[in-house]
Amino acid sequence: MLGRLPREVIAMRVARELKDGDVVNLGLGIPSLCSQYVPEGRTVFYHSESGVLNYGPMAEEGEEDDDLINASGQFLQPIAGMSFFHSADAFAMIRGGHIDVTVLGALQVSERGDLSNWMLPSRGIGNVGGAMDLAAGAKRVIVAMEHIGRNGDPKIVSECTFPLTGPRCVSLIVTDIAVISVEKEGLVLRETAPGWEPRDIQNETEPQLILADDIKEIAL
Amino acid sequence: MLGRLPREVIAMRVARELKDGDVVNLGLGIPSLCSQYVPEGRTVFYHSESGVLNYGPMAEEGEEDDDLINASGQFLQPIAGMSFFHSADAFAMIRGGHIDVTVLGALQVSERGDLSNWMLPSRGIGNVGGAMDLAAGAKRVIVAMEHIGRNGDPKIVSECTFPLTGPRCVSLIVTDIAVISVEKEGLVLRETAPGWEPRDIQNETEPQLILADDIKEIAL
Amino acid sequence: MEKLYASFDEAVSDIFDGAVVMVSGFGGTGGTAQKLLLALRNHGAKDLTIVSNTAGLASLLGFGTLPGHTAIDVGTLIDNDQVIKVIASYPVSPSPSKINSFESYFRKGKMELELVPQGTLVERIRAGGAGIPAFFTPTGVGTQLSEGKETREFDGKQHILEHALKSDFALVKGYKADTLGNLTYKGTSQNFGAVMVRSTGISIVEVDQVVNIGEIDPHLVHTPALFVDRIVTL
Amino acid sequence: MEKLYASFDEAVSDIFDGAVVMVSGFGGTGGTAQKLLLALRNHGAKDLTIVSNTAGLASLLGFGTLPGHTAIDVGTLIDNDQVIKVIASYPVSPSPSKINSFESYFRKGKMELELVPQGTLVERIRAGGAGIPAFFTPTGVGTQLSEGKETREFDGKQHILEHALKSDFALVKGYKADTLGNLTYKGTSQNFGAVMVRSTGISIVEVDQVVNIGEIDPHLVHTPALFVDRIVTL
Repeated sequence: MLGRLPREVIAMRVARELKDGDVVNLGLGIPSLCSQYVPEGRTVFYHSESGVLNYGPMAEEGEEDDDLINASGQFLQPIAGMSFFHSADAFAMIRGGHIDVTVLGALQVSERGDLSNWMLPSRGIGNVGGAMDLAAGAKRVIVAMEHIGRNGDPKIVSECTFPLTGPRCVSLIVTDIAVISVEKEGLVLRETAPGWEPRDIQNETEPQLILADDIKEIAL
Repeated sequence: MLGRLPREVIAMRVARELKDGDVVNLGLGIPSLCSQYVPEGRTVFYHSESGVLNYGPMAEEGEEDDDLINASGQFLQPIAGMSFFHSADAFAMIRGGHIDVTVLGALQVSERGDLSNWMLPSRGIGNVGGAMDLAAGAKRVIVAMEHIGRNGDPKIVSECTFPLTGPRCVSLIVTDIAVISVEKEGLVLRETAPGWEPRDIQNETEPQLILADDIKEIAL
Repeated sequence: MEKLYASFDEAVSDIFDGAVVMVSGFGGTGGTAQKLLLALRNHGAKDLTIVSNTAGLASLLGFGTLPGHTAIDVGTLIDNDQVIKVIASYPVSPSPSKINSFESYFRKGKMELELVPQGTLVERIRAGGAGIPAFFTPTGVGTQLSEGKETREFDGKQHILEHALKSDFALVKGYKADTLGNLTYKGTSQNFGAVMVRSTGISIVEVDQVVNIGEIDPHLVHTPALFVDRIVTL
Repeated sequence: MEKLYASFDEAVSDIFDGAVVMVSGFGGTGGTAQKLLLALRNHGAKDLTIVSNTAGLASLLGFGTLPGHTAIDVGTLIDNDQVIKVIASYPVSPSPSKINSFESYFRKGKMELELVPQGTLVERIRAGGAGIPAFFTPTGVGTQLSEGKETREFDGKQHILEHALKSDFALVKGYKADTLGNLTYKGTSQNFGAVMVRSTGISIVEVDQVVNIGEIDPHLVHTPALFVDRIVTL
């Protein structure tokens, strides 16, 4: 059986997409790991819906401050150059196009870049939080996720069957087996995990993938 | 010839309308004098569109600071308990109904409380500034002005002929000869300057005045 | 004119049955007016509509709560059967296996929910305080949260019309207030509170510290005094 | 990533003919980026559309200008024939007997004016930076400034639809900046600048002082660094 990349490696690959000076909002799960792997020499500013720009790493045990949290309720370390603001300003930044990149988890991504990540229909109720604002407002939406669900169902689908977070918003999908970009003509397979052939990836993907001319192995 | 009240006395009469704790925005001219005459024991907070709440009196000569001005470009003294904010917040306060009273000058006020105070049609161009926001947003609009224009024309008119600042916004008119409230049924003459009979005031007023049951002499 | 209240109980004593109450906080204990919420629970007003980012995460899951601490949040009022409707962006537990009181009530049909994207929620509150009755936003277009809403294209992109949100009361946690009502917040705890104080009939603010007039730098005031009606501290 | 520019001239050197340029300040010298305006005059870009509260009051009338000082403001660009349109709330001199350059040009038919109520002007700028393409406001209803605008009733009151305003550049005066771009303003000089930095392609900020990262209290930052593209100081 072919090996799948661990979550940390997915995060490392995503981190390569972040450019010097980018303002970045990281979602829960795999996306939250990206901050640890930003290539040296690049400074990235993290934004959180909780009302802070340019925060530090997670707080150490015993150093937690409940007035310094991220959008997941985790405690942050203060760093020099931070700023604080209220939620109307935090979301004006998002909706107004001031966030260069957001990295989000997903339940499903469609062929057109539609994103579903806020509600499992089986539960009948869900948390939308800031996901729809990020999907609609960030300049670039990158999805970081496992390629298939726990039940083996493809998460990259022709049409999202779960409630949408936003239509046509995703531009890049980084999974444990592939890097796929969303283009006008469809989904383009750009990179594969070591040992994986395009047809193996196609087998775990519902819509037809377009093969890039220069498919590479995922590099970090 | 009957005596007219000086500008200072008009301002004194208006100042009696200000209640303890009121947030007040004062326009140019006679309105700007009101702050000197607030009855003792009442604390009034002054708001200016320039981005300050609770400012002090005009700055003394030699003490001017161009980072501390009111909406007329006059220099203010700092006082304890001030706060500063940007213009979007300054006008959110006005439009959002957080200003209890605004006192404005007028070119014309109509029978229905329509206000014209921003443009002389003869000039063909004018400054609207914050006047329309104040007319639309303040909880109470008081007009302080001379009863008639320099050319002798009534300024309290059946229909404003000058461009409107806001329709049906004025609730009280204080002039150099009368205090008139704007009611559903029309303009009600409440107080007269010493020596002035209601008919004298009617002579200088275009629409028919309704006489209050208890017309008083203007008291300070 | 006196804004300083002697007790939390007194500060919430006129919150009436059926009131719309905004509750500050992102979801954790920071920025949440825990003592005011406790006072409102003791006061007992019923049939409340709560506007809040979450519907009880700290009290159940310890979201944003210091280790070893117990939290009072909107869940405390829901547990006490005081709430009939919640307007929120993050109403339920992220884990379907550990559900909060809100979700139990909701499943029993005993609770109404208006689910609103977080940025739309706070912008609607901001609009309520700024005299803007409605605005167009791109957030939520093409999703089930925009169903039935007016849609319009601007610059080639679809937007939906959203309406201002106001309330009768807001329970807000600040850090420092002067006796006039000028207010500062700490760290990420401005969040919803600094906006809610602007769009409510009566704002009630719980602070760590009340200081004399003049002790807060006028450049550092996050909430100018005119937005603050009542101040209470321990 | 480097935001600190060596000279005012360099900071404005890419402002192109026909650009829309927002200019901070209430009308006086406080909050007006006088050195950037001078640099833009020397740079000479033509056919500019200026968004500004006034169209030149300080340079003509000494509005908000310290006694004995001369002021550089939007009038400086108008005098130099660089401006074809002004979007403002207070474009002309309050005195018809002492008219400003803007009014002379306007009377000659050489200048376009979009007159906007001050609160609507700044809310349109705020909307431009907040991803809100349009909003309803009560300001201006029933006046000549609402002619031709869409009207709608909310809560029994008429409102008009107003649209977001953006620009290519904003010339803004701040007080202190750190090298990341975190910014503070002094006194009443936040006014339009603190909003314009949010709704422009490139924000160029003139400050009195540049300090090291960490020297500005994060609670005191009026403009978070992401809104600031270029910083320049003497």
